[in-house]
Amino acid sequence: MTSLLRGCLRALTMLALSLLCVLPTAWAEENVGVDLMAQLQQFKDGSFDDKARIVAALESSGDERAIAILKSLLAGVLYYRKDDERVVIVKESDDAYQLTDVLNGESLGEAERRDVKKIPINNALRGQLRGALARLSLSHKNPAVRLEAVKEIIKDIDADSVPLLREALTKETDDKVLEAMRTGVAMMDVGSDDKAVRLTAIENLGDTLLPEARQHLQALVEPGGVSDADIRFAAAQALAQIESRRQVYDFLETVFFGLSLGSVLLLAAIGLAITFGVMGVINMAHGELMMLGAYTTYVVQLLMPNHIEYSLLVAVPAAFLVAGLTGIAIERGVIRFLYGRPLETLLATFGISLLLQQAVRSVFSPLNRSVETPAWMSGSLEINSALALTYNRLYIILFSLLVFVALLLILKKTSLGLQVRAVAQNRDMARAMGIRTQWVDALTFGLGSGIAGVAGVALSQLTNVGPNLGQAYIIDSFMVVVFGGVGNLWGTLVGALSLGVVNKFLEPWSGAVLAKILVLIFIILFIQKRPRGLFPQKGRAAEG
Amino acid sequence: MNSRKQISTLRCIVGAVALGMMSQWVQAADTIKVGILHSLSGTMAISETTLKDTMLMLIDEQNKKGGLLGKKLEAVVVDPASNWPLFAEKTRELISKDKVAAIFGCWTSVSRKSVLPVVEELNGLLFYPVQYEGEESSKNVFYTGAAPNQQAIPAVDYLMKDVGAKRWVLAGTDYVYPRTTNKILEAYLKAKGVKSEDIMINYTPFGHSDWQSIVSDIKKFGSQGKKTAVVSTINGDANVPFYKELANQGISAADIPVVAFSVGEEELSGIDTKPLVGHLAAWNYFMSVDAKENDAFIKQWHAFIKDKKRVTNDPMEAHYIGFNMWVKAVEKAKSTDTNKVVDAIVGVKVPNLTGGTAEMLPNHHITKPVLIGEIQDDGQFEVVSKTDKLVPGDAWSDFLPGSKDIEADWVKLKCGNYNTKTKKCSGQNF
Amino acid sequence: MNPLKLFGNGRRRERSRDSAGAQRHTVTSGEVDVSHGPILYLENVTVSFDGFKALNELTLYIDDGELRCIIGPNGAGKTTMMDVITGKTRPDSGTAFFGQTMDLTRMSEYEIASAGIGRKFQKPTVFPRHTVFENLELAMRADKRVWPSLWARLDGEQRDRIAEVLETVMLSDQQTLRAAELSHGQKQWLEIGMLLMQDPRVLLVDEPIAGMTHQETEHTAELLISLAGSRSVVVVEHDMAFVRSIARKVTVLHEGHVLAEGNMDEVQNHPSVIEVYLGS
Amino acid sequence: MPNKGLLLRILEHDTGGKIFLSLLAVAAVLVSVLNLTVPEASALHVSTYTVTLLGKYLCYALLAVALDLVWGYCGILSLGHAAFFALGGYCMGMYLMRQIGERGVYGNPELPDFMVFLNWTELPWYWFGFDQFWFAMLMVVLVPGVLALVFGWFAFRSRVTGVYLSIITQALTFALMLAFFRNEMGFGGNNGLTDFKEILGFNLQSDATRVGLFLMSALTLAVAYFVARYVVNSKLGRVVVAVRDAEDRARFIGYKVESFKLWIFVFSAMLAGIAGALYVPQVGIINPSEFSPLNSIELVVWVAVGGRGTLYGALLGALLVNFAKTYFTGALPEVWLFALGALFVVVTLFLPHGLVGLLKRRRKKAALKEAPT
Repeated sequence: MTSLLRGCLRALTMLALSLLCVLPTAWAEENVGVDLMAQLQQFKDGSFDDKARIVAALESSGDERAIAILKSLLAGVLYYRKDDERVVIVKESDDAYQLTDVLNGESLGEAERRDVKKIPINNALRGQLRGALARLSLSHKNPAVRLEAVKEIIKDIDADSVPLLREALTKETDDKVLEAMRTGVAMMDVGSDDKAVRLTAIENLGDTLLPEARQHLQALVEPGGVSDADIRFAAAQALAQIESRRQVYDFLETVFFGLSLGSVLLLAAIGLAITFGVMGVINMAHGELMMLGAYTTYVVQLLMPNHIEYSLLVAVPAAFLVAGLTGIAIERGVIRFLYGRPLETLLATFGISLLLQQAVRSVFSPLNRSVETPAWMSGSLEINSALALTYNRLYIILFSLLVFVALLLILKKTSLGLQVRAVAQNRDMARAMGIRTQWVDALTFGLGSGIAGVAGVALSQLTNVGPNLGQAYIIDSFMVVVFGGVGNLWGTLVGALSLGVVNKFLEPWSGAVLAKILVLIFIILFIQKRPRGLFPQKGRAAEG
Repeated sequence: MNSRKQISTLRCIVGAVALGMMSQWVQAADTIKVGILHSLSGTMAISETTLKDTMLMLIDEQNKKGGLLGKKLEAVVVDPASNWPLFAEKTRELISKDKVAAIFGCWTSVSRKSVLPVVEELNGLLFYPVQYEGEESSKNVFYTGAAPNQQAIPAVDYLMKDVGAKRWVLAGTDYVYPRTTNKILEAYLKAKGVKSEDIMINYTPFGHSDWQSIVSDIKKFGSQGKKTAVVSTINGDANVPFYKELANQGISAADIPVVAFSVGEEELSGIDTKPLVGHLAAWNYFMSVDAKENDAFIKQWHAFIKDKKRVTNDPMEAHYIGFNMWVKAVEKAKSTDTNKVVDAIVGVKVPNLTGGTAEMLPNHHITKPVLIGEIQDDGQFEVVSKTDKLVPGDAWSDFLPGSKDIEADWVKLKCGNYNTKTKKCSGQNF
Repeated sequence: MNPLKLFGNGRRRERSRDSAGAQRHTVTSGEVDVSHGPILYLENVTVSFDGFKALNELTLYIDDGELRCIIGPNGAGKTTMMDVITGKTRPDSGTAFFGQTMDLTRMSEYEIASAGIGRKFQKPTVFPRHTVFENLELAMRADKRVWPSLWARLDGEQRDRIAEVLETVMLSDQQTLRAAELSHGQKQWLEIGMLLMQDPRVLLVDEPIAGMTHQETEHTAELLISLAGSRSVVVVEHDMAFVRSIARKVTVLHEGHVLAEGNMDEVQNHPSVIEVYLGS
Repeated sequence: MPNKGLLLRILEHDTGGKIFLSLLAVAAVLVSVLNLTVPEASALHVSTYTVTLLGKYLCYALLAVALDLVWGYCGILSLGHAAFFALGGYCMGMYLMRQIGERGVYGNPELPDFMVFLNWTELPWYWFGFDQFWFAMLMVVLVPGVLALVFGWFAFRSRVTGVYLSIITQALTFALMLAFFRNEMGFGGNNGLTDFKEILGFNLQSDATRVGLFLMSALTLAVAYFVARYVVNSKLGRVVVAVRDAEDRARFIGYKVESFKLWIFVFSAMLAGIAGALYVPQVGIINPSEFSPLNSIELVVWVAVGGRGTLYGALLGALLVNFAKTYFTGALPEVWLFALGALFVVVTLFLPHGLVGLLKRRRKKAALKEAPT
């Protein structure tokens, strides 16, 4: 649920950011309107350089509408009508376009896609626009926005934006923003003539991890940098300091990557740990159940296009149901006739996986489906400018652990769990004790499948939602379960996470492909040595 | 199509030996058969099904115009099921059994490589619509997609001049097209004075989905002060997670622009494009191009596929060009005989969809404009640069040691890989 | 149903430990040294499945050629004892010797078998899809390595031997039937027949008469008695009447160790035995 | 070469086998005659396309027989048999590559084209010798054989059985696939090996050669069938079945189960390798997707459909399923995966003994009257 909170928080900042454009920053003058009109007309057919000029002009014009225009230009909703060449803001409604005049905001009704022409911008222009908007938002009341602004400015800092920073520094209260601003100023100061200023600047830069800071220091020590020995020395030290700290964070980063890869494996495998580990059913259609989960997410998003933020929260239970029910259907329809014949089960379920794939192809077309990422899941949590944890990975790690714990509780605490374990250990005895084993089988399989579906929701945030989604994971997840030890959830947890981390530490020197191969070979050999995995089931029952 | 079904059913009953008779019966029908060899199932179905529909549409149109040489065109659709040996098998079937006049098909290089010997052996015609690595020119194959010099090099030029990129990441899926393209680019960049420590090359397996480490490496590589750009030859499925990771790790197009050679409108239709805005792609056609041929083509496509949301993309244009060239050549030669068509088609000019004309060159590649587009949030591309004149496709790259001495010319040399040094023509299957 | 049953991968912990040892140990049959009398030595054998001691310091000697009955309540460790002797289970501690020389704890099942210890399971296990004849043929003492069995052909002598055993186990008329089609009793017989084909020095017979008619039971009794002398026979049985009918010496197992030993009467009057069997 | 009497003795009690082999012989002769002698115009002409197609089927049939040996008779469900097939194929492919010589597009006498444009300067060591036919053929059986030996030795020794084994065999072929996709491996990466010119000096594009290859496949299949039949009829075969049905019992009557499993596994792997070697020159390409786990599982279904544990059932299954595949992918592409998927389910649920299962039951009854071997 932390996810929801953070989600709202981020949503807020978004909102704040968008409020920005309506804040009046200067007084309009009579002639500006005319002036603007003139410039806007040049927008449509001017070269990118012309546009750059116009943007600059608009920024300095101080007209409050200017900001709105810049924003819409950046957002790429600024068009002009082909017939009367009038510059308009376009709002896309499913088929047609809604036009509003850019200056006086009056509605101009609808238009066909090909009646209007977008005013193209390129990356250079985007950069400039961001910079402009940033400079205009240094004094914004939300520190997050200010931080973004400062960072934007620092990216390509120049003499004339430094005064802005200095001025802002005096009023700044938030530490993070302060650090950023100081860094920005320092970047300029390392170039100053006053040696003392330079040294302090270098010191400041040494304390931050901003890559830009490092570059400025690099520039100093590089041959043909500065002649002054002390400054060189100071810079070199500062650099060393930065490097050593960076290495630590790089290590942490790799661990995080490993864990997140592991968490994906865990999600993929944990459902299997139930069907395969507890029931002994080889479900080759497991991957396709995940695929169903992913498609459920897609459908949910289709149904609630205006609440993407919450779509995942809806999708999780939905996917659980869809996949779970499918699973129960499979169990009742096929698997129950094959208990005690694992190899046959394997074949039958493989057939089912083909059927499911082709069914999805026929229903949703073979093309991948685009599943949107809610705002609160995109972007990353900046620990500092050297280490940033991407939110989607972060949430998926948390989520996978959540699922794991939930499953554990179900199996250990609920009566269903009790019955499941009873059936797993001695089906006849269980039946004798009045447990409806058939019912338990169905539910257990449903549970495992449902979890697969939930995993699918997570995957939809990481990779393609397409008919082949399942195949990519099935082998890995079997590997994890077998490696961890069949019938042992903890084994699955440890197995998944460790495999993930190992993989990530191998990757740098072996490359992605070789890493995967090595891990596979390792598992194959491992199973030879310990055929029952990391945490084998003990006890006479297991002696079979 | 229909008669083909009957054939197959019959074949199923009568069995292999009777097949001979079938083919006789087929020849009796007075149509010109056109083979369509695109995977309709398996992993490649994602991209290839669209091309099948495109061909059906084009053939449909041609028939409305009264067919060809007074005969109706008949499409013969087969499904090689993304299985490379099956491509060769189906080609053999199309040419020797169904006696098709020409085949339009293939997407991946390997499928083309698998088909090539068969087409040459049976002297058929193949029109190959996808951008590829070059290093090939066959008498029987016409390459209507881009050669590396019609996509990669102009894109790099753009990044150098207009974006001012100084450091380069060449990221690709580990197969022939990226490998070759990156080799060419590496050579080209070095020729332009880029130091090798400013070039980072990275290969990943097909459908690679965990991009965390690689993207963070790119990020580090890009934070060394010099403007950095990524040239992506990453294949199909791997792109979505790649771009998602880029966005999540906060790499915007403004910081490190990515120019892709395998990401078109169709691929984008499967991605949430908001985070991608500003990243680039280099193609010879974009759906967003303003040209009356294009508008007409799109209208036609939407009418045919009965879905206003469906996009058009570069390989579709390639088929459009290829098909029209073939039609023209057949009319010119007044026959569908392979050799006549091969002779007739070189020099044929047809309009492309971007308001220009495409010409078939003696090396069996065509002339194309090169467009650089920026991804917009509506999944379309905004053209930001266009080569002022048409670029002729170059079969053998001048930047590869192996092939810089090799030439392809089917008019004068009558050879697809003529070594100007040894004055020898090698590797011909006839 | 227990997944691990399905995977048939039980008991592998023991395997991985011993297999190395098994490699080092080559044994050709018929060299059993019984100079000191006993042919089987079990000394202080302990086997425990996490905590539960199936065998507890069990010490037991079987003399060459004797017929020994072993009785005891369920869980007394009878079957586990056989597992130890046949190498199916490795003891946690203690020693098991076949004659003076062969350390059973370091030999693998097939080595023990070819060394001359035959075993009949509690639940009759034969090769269901083979004919009765083939079952016996497979069991027959012969070179059982891979390549030889690829070229192996039956000679007349061997055929006679099989025919002979078929007679003994009264299955001559069923020899072309698949074992799966036999009755429970007949399966018991077939398995005994397979034991005979191996012609081992020691026969371990686990509940031979389960599911047998009265006549069959008597026949079994005769057979076992006739076998004794030339071979050592160890019979585990619940049916007291049967035990009484064949027993020379009886050993009572309880909670994994020997509770009492002696002839039937001695054992039955043994106080602790009475205590254990009280009511049963 | 076994003499005629022996052949007949081997096929004793194997009606299915007799039928199949006679059909095979007839088809082989008929097809090649109709292809070579009858003019193309004639209605009776069998096109080279058909010949090659049938040739391919025969290779698959051989592969199916190989799998049936381990699965049907020994109960080892290998989901990695396509790997052995592909390895055999690669060995043959490497030979064919070397035969191209300087007729490659770059005209390099030593290096295959893909090495040239990856700027490789010399042939990697593991390519040496493959210009010799005999060496290549040796490798065709050795490479898969050795892999099977090493893998099996580990697996059977530590008593990995049942589903575990299936899963790690699948992992094995998956790992191999990833490995062969890598261009650094020097096997042409995703494009694999293709554009072959000639085999033993015969032009691969001439009809005669294709017919020759077809006949070769037929012959190999026949011989392999005889050998396989001999093996399963031998005492070794009976032991293997015994291991499948009651592994412990087999141990306790003195058989070293591991060795028997290993033997049959390696033997089967070699057969698969040979099948692959015959397959490659006929389809004209070998690439890593041959390793894909899907192929192995499809192979399993051929055997399942035909009926495992009978050898000729495997043949039947391989031919039928592939014929159906050719038909469907031509006629109604969308349906193929549905059909295949349904096939899996139906067969496992309702035909545990495959198509010949019904037949087989009758045969069992007959077997009762026959005298034991």
